[in-house]
Amino acid sequence: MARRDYLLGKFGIALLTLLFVLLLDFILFRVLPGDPIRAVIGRNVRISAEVQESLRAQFGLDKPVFPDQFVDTLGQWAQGNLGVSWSQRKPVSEILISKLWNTLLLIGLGQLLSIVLGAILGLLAGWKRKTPFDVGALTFSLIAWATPTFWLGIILLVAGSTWFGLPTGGIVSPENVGKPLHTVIPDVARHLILPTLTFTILYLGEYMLIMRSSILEVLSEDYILTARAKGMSHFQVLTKHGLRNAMLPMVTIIALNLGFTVSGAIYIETVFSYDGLGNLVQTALVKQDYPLLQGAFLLLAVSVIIANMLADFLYTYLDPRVKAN
Amino acid sequence: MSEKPLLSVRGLTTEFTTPEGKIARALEDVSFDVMHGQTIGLVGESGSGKTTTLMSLMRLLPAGGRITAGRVMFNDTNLLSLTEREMRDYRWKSMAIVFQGAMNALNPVMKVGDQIHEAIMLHNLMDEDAAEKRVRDLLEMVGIARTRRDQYPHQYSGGMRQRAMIAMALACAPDLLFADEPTTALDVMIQAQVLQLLKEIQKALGLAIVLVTHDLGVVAEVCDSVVVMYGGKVAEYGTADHIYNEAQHPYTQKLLEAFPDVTKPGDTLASIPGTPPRLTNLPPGCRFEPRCHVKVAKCSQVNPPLLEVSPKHYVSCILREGAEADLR
Amino acid sequence: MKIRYNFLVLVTLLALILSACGGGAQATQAPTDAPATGGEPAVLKIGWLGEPDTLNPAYAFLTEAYAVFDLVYSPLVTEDASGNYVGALAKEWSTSDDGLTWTFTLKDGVKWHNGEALTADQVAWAINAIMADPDGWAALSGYVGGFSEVTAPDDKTVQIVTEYPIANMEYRLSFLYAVYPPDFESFTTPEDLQNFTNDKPIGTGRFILNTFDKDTGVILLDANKDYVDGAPIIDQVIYQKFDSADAMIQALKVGDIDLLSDVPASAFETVKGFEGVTAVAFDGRSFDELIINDVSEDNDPAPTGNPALKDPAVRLALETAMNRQDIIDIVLQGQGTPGDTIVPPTLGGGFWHNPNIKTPEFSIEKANQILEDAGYVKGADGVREKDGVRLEFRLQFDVDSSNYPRIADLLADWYSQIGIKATPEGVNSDTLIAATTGVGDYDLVIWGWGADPDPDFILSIMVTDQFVIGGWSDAGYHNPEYDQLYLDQQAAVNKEERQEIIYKMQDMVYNDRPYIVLYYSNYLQAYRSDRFTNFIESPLGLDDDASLAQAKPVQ
Amino acid sequence: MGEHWTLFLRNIQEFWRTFRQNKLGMVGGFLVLVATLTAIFAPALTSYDASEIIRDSNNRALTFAPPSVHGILGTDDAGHDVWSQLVYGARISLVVGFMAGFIAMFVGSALGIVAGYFGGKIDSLIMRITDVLLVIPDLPLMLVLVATIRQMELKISPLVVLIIVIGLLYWTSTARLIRSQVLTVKERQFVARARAIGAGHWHIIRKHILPQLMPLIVTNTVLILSTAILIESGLAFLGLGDPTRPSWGTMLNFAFDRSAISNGAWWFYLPPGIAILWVSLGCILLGNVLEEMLNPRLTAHHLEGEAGMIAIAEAESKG
Amino acid sequence: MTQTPMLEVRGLFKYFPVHQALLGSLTRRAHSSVKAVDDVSFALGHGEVLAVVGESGCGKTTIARTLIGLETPTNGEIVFDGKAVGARAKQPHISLKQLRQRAQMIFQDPYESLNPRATIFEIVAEPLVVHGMIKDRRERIAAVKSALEDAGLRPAEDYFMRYPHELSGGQRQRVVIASAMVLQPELLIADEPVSMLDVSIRAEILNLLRDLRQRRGISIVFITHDLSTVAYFADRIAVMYLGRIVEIGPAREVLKSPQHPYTKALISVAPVPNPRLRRERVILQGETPNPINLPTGCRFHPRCPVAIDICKVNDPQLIELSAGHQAACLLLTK
Repeated sequence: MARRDYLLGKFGIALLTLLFVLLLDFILFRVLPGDPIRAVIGRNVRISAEVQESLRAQFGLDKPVFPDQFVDTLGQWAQGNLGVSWSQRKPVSEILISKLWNTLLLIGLGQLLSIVLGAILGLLAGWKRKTPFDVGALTFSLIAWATPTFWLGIILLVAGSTWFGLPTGGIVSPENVGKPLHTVIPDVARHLILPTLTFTILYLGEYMLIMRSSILEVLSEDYILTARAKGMSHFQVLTKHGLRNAMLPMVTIIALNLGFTVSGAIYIETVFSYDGLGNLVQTALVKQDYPLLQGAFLLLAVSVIIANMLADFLYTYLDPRVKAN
Repeated sequence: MSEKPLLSVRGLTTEFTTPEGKIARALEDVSFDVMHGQTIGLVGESGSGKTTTLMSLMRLLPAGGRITAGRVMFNDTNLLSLTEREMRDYRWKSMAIVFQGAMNALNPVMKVGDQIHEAIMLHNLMDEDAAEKRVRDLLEMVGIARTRRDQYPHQYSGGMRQRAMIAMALACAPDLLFADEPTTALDVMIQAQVLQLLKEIQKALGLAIVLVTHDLGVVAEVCDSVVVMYGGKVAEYGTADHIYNEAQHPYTQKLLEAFPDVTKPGDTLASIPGTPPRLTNLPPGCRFEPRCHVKVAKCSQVNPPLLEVSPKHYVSCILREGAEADLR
Repeated sequence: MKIRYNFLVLVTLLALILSACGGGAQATQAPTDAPATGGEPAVLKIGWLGEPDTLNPAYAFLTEAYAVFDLVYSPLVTEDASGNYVGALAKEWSTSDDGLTWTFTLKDGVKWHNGEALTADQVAWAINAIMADPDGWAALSGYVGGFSEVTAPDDKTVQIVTEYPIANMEYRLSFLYAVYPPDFESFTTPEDLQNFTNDKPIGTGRFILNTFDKDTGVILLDANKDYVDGAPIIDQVIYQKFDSADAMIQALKVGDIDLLSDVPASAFETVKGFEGVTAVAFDGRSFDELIINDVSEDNDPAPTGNPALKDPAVRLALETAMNRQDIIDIVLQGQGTPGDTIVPPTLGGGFWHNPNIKTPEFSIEKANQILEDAGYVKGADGVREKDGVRLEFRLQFDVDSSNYPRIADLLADWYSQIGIKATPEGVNSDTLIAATTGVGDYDLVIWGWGADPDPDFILSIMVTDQFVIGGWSDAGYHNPEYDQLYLDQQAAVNKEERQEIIYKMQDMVYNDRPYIVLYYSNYLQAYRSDRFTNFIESPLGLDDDASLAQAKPVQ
Repeated sequence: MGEHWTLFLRNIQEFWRTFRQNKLGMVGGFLVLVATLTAIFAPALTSYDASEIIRDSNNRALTFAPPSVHGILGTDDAGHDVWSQLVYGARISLVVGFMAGFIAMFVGSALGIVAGYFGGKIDSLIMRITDVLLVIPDLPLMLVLVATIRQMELKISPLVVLIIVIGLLYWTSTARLIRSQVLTVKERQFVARARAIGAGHWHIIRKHILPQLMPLIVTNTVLILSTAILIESGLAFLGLGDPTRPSWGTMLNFAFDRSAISNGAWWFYLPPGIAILWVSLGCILLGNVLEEMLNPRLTAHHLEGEAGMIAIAEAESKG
Repeated sequence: MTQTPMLEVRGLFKYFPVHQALLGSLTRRAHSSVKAVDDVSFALGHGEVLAVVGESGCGKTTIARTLIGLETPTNGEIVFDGKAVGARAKQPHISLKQLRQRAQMIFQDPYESLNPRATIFEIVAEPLVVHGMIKDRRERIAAVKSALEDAGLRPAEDYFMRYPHELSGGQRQRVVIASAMVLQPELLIADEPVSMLDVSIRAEILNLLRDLRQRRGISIVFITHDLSTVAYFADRIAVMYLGRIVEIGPAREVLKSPQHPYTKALISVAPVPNPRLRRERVILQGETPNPINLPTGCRFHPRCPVAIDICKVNDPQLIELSAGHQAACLLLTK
């Protein structure tokens, strides 16, 4: 009952956010000066008036802005029609889908590594507070937190390619395109090392900090004392009582962090020419390809909204208190 | 002392290093005995060292705290000479503890039954199924329906949590139960229920209880003997009757006078002016000297030992000098 | 392709997580690229920063597409390394005395990639198709202007009849690829034709397109073993798209890539220093310019350019206050020549470039003096003004180039010293096109051109008629005399006569300054000389068809 | 009131005494101070203008010159003195970062206080907005916003656009934090007491709520500053800075776009990153230390404090 | 009663709506509510101390907060010195602001009820500032000084520039009292003023309050859960259970001969500091029910040791047993 209410509430927020994103995306697209059709017509293209008209109709530009254009646009978006990229002259959705998986791979891998490592190291640092290990972990976290993502990427790119001969960009070597999987996987893995490392270092620090302060908070709770009084060893206390309670803020932060993760992907993919959504966003930005940029924004925002919902759902399983209110 | 005590505390001294690096002497020369099946009350105002005493006995002092002297004999073992690993065996199996705020003393994300179950399994006392049965038995014993085993702490009311805590404390059938302000946050009626439960359990299981409280009324209600603490020291130690009716220490006397009695409406209440000493800056003489209404000049110089003024009645006051040798 | 790739990603993820690489469990169909010769196939990997917009020659505009067309398709004639035209499909050709009829004899034994033999009919069809549907064949229709009829009198002969003599016929023909008619016959509307992606083009060229993977920007080309002039020595060519020049250069350094088709000037010196790498610089055919809004007030819509830009003194000051050598040193790291006219000195081996044009010496003082003399007075904020018109210009540039922001910075800085406020602003090329061609909604624009081997095209960008939407002219230059000279040079079959006309045209454009040509940039390439050798070093590039034909791996 | 002045001095002194003991805090303060002073005294620290082209003996622009050839940090791709760029860049980076940070702090605090104190519908409204903004991925949103605003030809300096967009997007966490703190403070008895005395809303907010929030606001501002500087550098790196007034992020943008890495021009791409790291680390250290000073609650936890016990055990077993 | 009472409460109700989730509030479905105070009436004479006693959740703190206007009553009337409180009351009335000049409240937690960032002077002077009284600086200092000294903090000047955290618990509660007394109020509402204090300090504060009442003749509503304190301090006692007064009467009489079974039980479990006086205790089983869903009939019946069938049906009203002693129990009517 209460859990349902909680989830419904979260769902409401998600819907609200979605609506906001859609409206924002729509407004931003219309707010641009000039006739978007003009810009679609390339330098060397001699397009007939009829074709221009049909394009105009497709973009809904022959109707009043609100509500017709908005409704039309929403309808188009719902069908996956996000317009046509100016720079690539291809449907935006087609471009986005082709890059989505690469980005998911990078983010997924980076998040997984940083969460697992961050949780473990943060747990240890909090447990062994004020020891050299803790001080080291703390220093690392703070520096990682303060380092600009893209710059760390550049440094790792230079170091990785100079000293370890790692590939500097892309996701797969050209000669391997279209090759069987068993040849491609090690190659893709090699290409993933540097971007994933950058990702991991950056978020590892943050998760470590959160886990550390979270576990510190938990360890000062009375039930930890109870557990110790029961005769549990430190390690048992830490794993049986500390970890789960400390994971709760972690889940919240991870969910909230999803948006920032996307930011990380934009920087890292840009630096490593990694063929994903982030790089696409950057390219679209440089080329001032607004349909592509806004489509990418829409996709990213919707993904994060959905992921957030999932995190909330997960949270209700982790924390029994939510179930009751 | 004819009978051999279950727990014998002698000269227990505990110090803390504050974050600023100062040394605070939280306990000094604390001595008392806990007899089998007896309830002993540790009373005192906040900061008098009651809880520190319990934590020292369990060896669960927080960071910066350490026991610098003393002996804690549990049956024939000095708990202070055990390694941490050995000490773990004593915790809960021999001596369990009920904390003050049961809301916080129970893990919020673990089912209550599981937390009790965990305590049993931790000490390998029985197999899973037997433990499971015991969990439900224990819950029933403290007046909680067996069906509520799978609920979480937040689904319990305050009184129920305290009961569950007691059930958990009994899980390994300890010989000694520490109860740290078990009724403080509770309403009078629930307080009475919990005290009654403790009494019943003691009667049924014959365990010894160390009850820590600031409430003289609660102590009078359930305790056989009482340790009055002030400023980290034992001010007076004796049977409940001694303490309440023949109090020797000026502090104890004043404390009793300050306690309002529902049966005597309209009485004037005594108060003790001043504030308890800071543990980082203790007076050289008697701890109570600055607030004492009967002090003499010597009180500010001599730190009085704990002296036996009559059989099983010990007082740490210079004015009672001439009595027998101190408790050692 | 796409589905398989996504699956690959998932599998990779799993494999990495479990750190257990099964491999080959899902063996997908590998492309057939069995080496013709024994041992390791010789694969040449070329890195570039772009990719073809499409493989459909009807509607391809990017140079990357033409690089691929040159390898896959063959025109009748093609340009060689020294700038002369040689036969590709044609064995020999001749012109009638009136210059209106061109007759080409095809080589024997030319085969399509699917094994069919090429016929003259098919070649004629391909050219006729462009003439019949100029809207559809938007990219190539400019090259058939003035053609009246293309026929195939017999199996080996193609005949082209024109309305007027065409001086640069060979040059034009070099873009008219023989496409495989069955691929292109079925389209009924220009849009259908333009939407055709032509992912598996069948041509007669030296290389056969194996794969164009749009997700990764990788193009695989296999050697055509049956090529009429003999198979190339290497077995495969791979084009790999890079998003960052640094990554590409690094790839060359570590040997992931064998050849860079376009080395950024800023990295050329570095690349030169790489071990096992040879970096080559050729005089290029491209230049970058500062466009000054020259659009007539009568234009519809009216131009928005600052009226002061019409003043020749202002234009002269703009040129005098720019240090071309600085721009070359900073932006091109020295890899370029100061620019003057719109005809680069490389065309026709220097034959068409007017050497008599002299640019003014860089001098801030002189520029200031010019403006002072012309009556522009500095205001309180240091910006000059005359008759209420402030010398305050938008300075737009194409964001696609990483050179332009720097040029814009430099220009803005110099101009600020002569009381001109130029505000740099990066704009995407599409918007820039929309703002320039036919409209004139700009003040100053930094942009560039790549010239064709023949000066005709580059001269056409100043013709009044071209200032329409979709036309070539962006400066809005309008000079009837120039327009007439343009027509004259087209018909001037005599080379010297044509040269004279073209010199005159260059003089006009230079002195009127619709463009201030900044520099002619060098064409910079590099390759792993420890792996491959025997390229032809020419302005056509190391990766030109003929060069790749003779390139061979180092043993 | 003289007493108030002495009281103030006493508070400052007390603060300084506590603060001084914290080494990390001192380091943070030092980092921020140095950067700020550098920005303020930029002309005094440089011998070149940021846009000046350095030339060799042949009067040719000296590009990508290593420090051994020119100056402390060599030249960049355009022959500018990197050190001068760095020092003048501090002005841009810090001004943008600080302005944006302060806007975020101000908006966040005001909304947080209003939401927390007044509650009800206005609270719901503000909190829904923060919920929405918190979920939307920040960088893509900013990119879209900045790019669109710029395209609108509003004649606003790109730096102002950056300041406004960062400032107006980063108040949400502050608002949430402040609101939750207000909710706590509001429930405290001294607020109830003030109401019982008859104090009005403004009096309560000013005299009772704000003073409790100040430490949090200060801490949060310092941390927000670090975020704002990082964001600014990121946006500038992606090409959204003002190329004519280069910040550290813009420098890195040029370095990355103009092959500084291939050229091995470490003197071009390392210093701006270190500078960003410098300031943002300074802010973070400062912020964390302030937080620690204000919230000294976690001085120890239940898994600490074993050493003393073992010492005694050993002593006992020996004796 | 010949005199107008200092304070009169007539039929006071205070219900709190139960917080609903976002969607719940959107659908506007019927709210359930916590019935914190449910039809309470009493009067307080000049110079009288009325103790309101009950367990947590019985509504005693809500009454205190409602009296001073921190909560708006759902229904009912509060009459102060013959005038109804609040602008919407009928004539004659006094505003909340006027009431707060003449009535002051003391809170439970002396650690919490002082703004940690304000000096003692600021805290004590705050009521003067808020009500714009005594603008002259010197006079204001004098007023604060005398209030502090009346509260037993001497010399007062030593405390002016100190912060609450520099004071002990007893001193803080004295500051609270000083601040409450600076306006020379006629009514003091004390919400558990000593429950957070150590026993040794408790007496000082109670003595101080008693002293103030004797010297100034102010009336006090004394909210507490502790019967022992009441025994010492109050003239009259009102015992509350689940939002209702179940028994009210002179302190000695209520304590000596309680009439309501709940009062009896409460008195029996009050700890007595002497093991020789251990008594038979009436320990009620279970816990106080949730004030959202009240039991039918007598709200005490589910826990009442002497309940009979009719208790489940009939809701008893207060009946006068002797002069000023009333109790609400069906068994008493028989």
